Amino acid sequence: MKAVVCVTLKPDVLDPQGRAIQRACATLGWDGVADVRQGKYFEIQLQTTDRAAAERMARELCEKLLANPVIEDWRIERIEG
Amino acid sequence: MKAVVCVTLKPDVLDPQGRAIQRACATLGWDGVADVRQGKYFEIQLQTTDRAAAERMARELCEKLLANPVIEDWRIERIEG
Amino acid sequence: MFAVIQFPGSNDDRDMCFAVKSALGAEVALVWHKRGELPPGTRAVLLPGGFSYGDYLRCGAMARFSPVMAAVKRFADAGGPVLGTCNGFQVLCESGLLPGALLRNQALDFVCDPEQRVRVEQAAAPFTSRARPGQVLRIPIKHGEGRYVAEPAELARLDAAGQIVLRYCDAAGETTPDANPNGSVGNVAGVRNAAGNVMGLMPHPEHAAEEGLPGGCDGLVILGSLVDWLERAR
Amino acid sequence: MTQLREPQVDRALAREHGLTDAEWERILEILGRAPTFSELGIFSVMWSEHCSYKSSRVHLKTLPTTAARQPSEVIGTVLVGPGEGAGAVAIGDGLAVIFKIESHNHPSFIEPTQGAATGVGGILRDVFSMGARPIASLNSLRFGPLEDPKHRMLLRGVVHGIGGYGNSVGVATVGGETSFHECYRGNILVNAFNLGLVEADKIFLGQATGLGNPVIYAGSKTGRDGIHGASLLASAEFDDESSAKRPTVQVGDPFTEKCLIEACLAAMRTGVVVGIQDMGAAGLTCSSFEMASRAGTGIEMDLDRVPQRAANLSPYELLLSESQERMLLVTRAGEEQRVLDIFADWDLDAVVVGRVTSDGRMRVRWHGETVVDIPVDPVAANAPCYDRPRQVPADLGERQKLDLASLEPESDPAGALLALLDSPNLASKAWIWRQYDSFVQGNTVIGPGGDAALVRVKREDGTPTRKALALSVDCNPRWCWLDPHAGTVAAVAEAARNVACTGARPLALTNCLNFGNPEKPEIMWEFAESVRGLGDAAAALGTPVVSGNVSFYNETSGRAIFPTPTVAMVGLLDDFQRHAVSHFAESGLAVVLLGETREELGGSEWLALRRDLEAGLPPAVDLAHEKRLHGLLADTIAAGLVRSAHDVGSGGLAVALAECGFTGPADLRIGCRVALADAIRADALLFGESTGRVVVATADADALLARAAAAGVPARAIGATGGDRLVIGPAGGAAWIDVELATLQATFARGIPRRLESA
Ligand SMILES: Nc1ncnc2c1ncn2[C@@H]1O[C@H](COP(=O)(O)OP(=O)(O)O)[C@@H](O)[C@H]1O
Ligand SMILES: [Mg+2]
Repeated sequence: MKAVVCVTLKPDVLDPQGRAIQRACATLGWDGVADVRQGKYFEIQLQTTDRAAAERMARELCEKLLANPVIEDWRIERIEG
Repeated sequence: MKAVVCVTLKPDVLDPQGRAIQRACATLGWDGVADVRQGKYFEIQLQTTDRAAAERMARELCEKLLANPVIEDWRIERIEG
Repeated sequence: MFAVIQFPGSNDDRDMCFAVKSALGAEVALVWHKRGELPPGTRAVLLPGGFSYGDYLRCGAMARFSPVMAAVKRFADAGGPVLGTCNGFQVLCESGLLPGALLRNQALDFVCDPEQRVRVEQAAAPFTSRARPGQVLRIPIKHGEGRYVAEPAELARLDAAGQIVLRYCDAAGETTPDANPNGSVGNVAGVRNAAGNVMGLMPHPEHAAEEGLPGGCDGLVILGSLVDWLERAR
Repeated sequence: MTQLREPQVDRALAREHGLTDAEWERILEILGRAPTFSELGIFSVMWSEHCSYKSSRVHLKTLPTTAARQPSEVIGTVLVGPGEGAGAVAIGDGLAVIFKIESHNHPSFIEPTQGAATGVGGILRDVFSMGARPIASLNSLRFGPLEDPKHRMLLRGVVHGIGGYGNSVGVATVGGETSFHECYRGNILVNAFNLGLVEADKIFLGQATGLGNPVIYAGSKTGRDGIHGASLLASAEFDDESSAKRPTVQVGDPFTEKCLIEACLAAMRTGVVVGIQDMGAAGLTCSSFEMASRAGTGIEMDLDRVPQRAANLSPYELLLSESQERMLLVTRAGEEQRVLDIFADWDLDAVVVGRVTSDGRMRVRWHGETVVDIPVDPVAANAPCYDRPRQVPADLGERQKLDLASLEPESDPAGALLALLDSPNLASKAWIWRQYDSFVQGNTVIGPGGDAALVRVKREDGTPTRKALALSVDCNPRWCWLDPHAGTVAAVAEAARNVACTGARPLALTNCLNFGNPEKPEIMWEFAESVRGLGDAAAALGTPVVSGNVSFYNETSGRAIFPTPTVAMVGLLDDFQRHAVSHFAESGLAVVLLGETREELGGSEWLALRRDLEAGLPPAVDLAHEKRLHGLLADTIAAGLVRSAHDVGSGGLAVALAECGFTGPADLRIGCRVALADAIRADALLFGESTGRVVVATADADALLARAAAAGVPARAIGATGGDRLVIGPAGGAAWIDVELATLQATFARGIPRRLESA
């Protein structure tokens, strides 16, 4: 199965990358871009055919490895496969 | 409206970050992780209430700024608002 | 006169000016990225190293939209010599002035090595006329995203057309995997465009331009070639 | 208008803010009323240990902070001492250096990459806010054992943070130190040093002078990050709940910092800036109070003008946020537009948020309401000051006990040498410093890998000079634990000796005192002893203490770190081309040992590694000898008599000789053959860590020995450079150690990467 996971900075944490992109948009004349937040995106191939097991593994991965809970939130976007 | 966009490396471009995560999983004892690919994730706040307009803007952003077509693919994950 | 473009986040801009001026005696001006035109009298453009716009998003991705880049593009299209080092190389690739792209180093870590060697594959004006073909130069590197990639077909084409100018090598000139600091395909360290007037390289010739410092003086082979070319074209 | 809804302010809330009952009474007395919520927040951060130095001030006052030399154009004169952002010392030619070291320990333990990154950002701002261009950084790092996966992760994260930030802002990281010990398992140390260069008569101070002058906020917008971050985090012990009540950790933005450096330096060149300070710990509050206090003025501020990143920030949050990359400037009235335009050109926010007043009060408005109205001085300059009780640790005698006679002699010297070179504390730190840009700005003569870094002085306009600055950061925490006074003296001596090994003369120092909980008398004793040692050594070597930082509460679950007074020394070399390197540069030179080897194994790496013992007294330091030694090195290196000089440090003479052989350029490897004649046990000769020793290589041993004799420095020719082996033995006997350099080098090089690669 494949787990798709997103890790983003917590809302109150400064996101210099997102801010820089938003500013670049403004100077490029795309005024309609009010805000950009950048995060990380992971596609994880899991050796299991059990959806629940896959979800459990993905969750553990997020908690222990992919995100630092001090500054980041994570979300399992979907499990497919 | 908010556009959610994912940018990933093209399949044949080496992704050492994904590989490092996969290896870390193995050494941590999570043997079931067969492969990891890492990409970028963007949440973009757009000053429009028109879904089609938002989609158009997001597409243009991806083509011109958020992804480098030499090495990356992009996908508009969803438009919400 | 050399124009050294200063983006917000450029770091080696002043060092580049220093090298060009004090080691080669050439005239040089820093040009702020918000200018729409190159200063009158500009005969060569240098895009320096650093972290333009923080290198957020992708290295060089935002600098290419700076107002001055339109002028640099016109200058290059008219045949003017443009040299990008490190971040400057990344900006040139992102701008489409050079083929390929630069990605995060394969080992994922930033790598600083004052002793990196590169082999000159093409000894030709305007950037490498002072070198012998096959000459090994010692030019420092320092970058986190210097892994050059291009599709295999594209790479073969570049090779055939003599557009690959420098490759990472060991002290003996061998382009071994161990001598490759970042995982670049084919050990590519520097490329030029089809017309030959735009070149990018990850090493820093401006940091190998002063006697008595550990970087040595091999960088002057490249910067000096450009000076020679301008003299001759005068 | 938003209604201000804030908690009831009382004694209980004050306690929650870390204020004692006595401090609460004092606040009531100062104000003549109960504070507002914002005011309570201000008192709590300003009187926190981190900002007020309330437990350390009585001791720090004793340090020598000015050079004996005068007047102000003379090299070595302290132009700005402790108290400002950083210290400033004249280096001649109308130039001065500005430098400081600071801790970012707790944030780095919670989020290693961002914690370390923001540590670098903060120290840079301390330096460039005084008008100096930052030219060189160092870092001092302490982790728990690398066998612990958490500490491998912390090491990786911290190094990525330091590199990620330092490399992006274009300041060379030219050296540092890294060590590992069990005592840091619950509390790592990340100390960041920066040095900048400025014209001696263009130093800016953090002062809000000039009635009616505008106060300008510049840089990043204020967010909700780090409220009570650095200040409170650094003013309380760690425990298992720290994670729950964690404040938001700040994320560094090196791009904004780089733009700030350039914009601030440009703004200062206009001549209209009268005062400038960065917003560090306690943010807007600390910077405005300190600026007003130094100038004897007041400030009136309107928080609604502060650039804000998050919606609905309360005045409390606006005042206490520790968002990074922000500066506070005061300019001459009517001329602020010139400064605002410069920031605009760099796409940075810059706004006039207030004015300088004459009544010595801080008045802050928010939504038309006065939320703060307090006198400046009682909060800033007259913060509480405690002389806390001290007590000799009960186990000190136990720590210091070591009976050499009953210590089994080393039976396998070659094996011991390999084991030492492989140990993380002594192994190559190249894995770390290869990730740092060590030569941007084009001045690095000696980068990481030698005894001290050497950085050529180039003026801001690009004109190079012949001068160079030597930099080294040192501390042996085990020695400081065994004897905090002697250990700290040794740290100063080692830092100065490392600097002297390049040929430079030690000029002045900065320090970062990392200790446990000062409320514990045994910790306070360690601290006081250490400060006493710092003062004694600084005075004896003529290197004043020009800046520094105290980091207390480095404890987890009641276990304190070893006392770790990190010392960073700055030296000056007249001609950068006439320097010595630390590796052998040529074959066929005589190897001379300066200084004396005594039978000292207490606190040594050998004892810890081979006998699993951390005990004894640290080796003695003879400061008068040190001073003579430094002078001899400077003279003989300038005369071209000495080509290479390497300090004998951890691991002793055997390790030092091995390092001389292979720490130069990648393809340079030069062995040596050495005979040692001293009548002391062989393991002490090989691995003892007697201080005041330097291995030098010279083409003219007789001339060098004569100079040494004249200078009163013990010196002895012990061998010659050449070959591809390290051979050390007794005079006339079979060698104790005879190993190929390549083997030693491989062991040294792989020590750290090998452990990082393990699972
Ligand atoms: N964290 C670090 N950052 C940069 N350089 C470092 C770091 N740690 C160690 N180094 C470098 O590695 C070399 C060896 O360090 P160290 O073992 O402390 O030397 P010494 O014992 O001579 O003081 C020095 O040149 C030092 O600058
Ligand atoms: Mg040291």
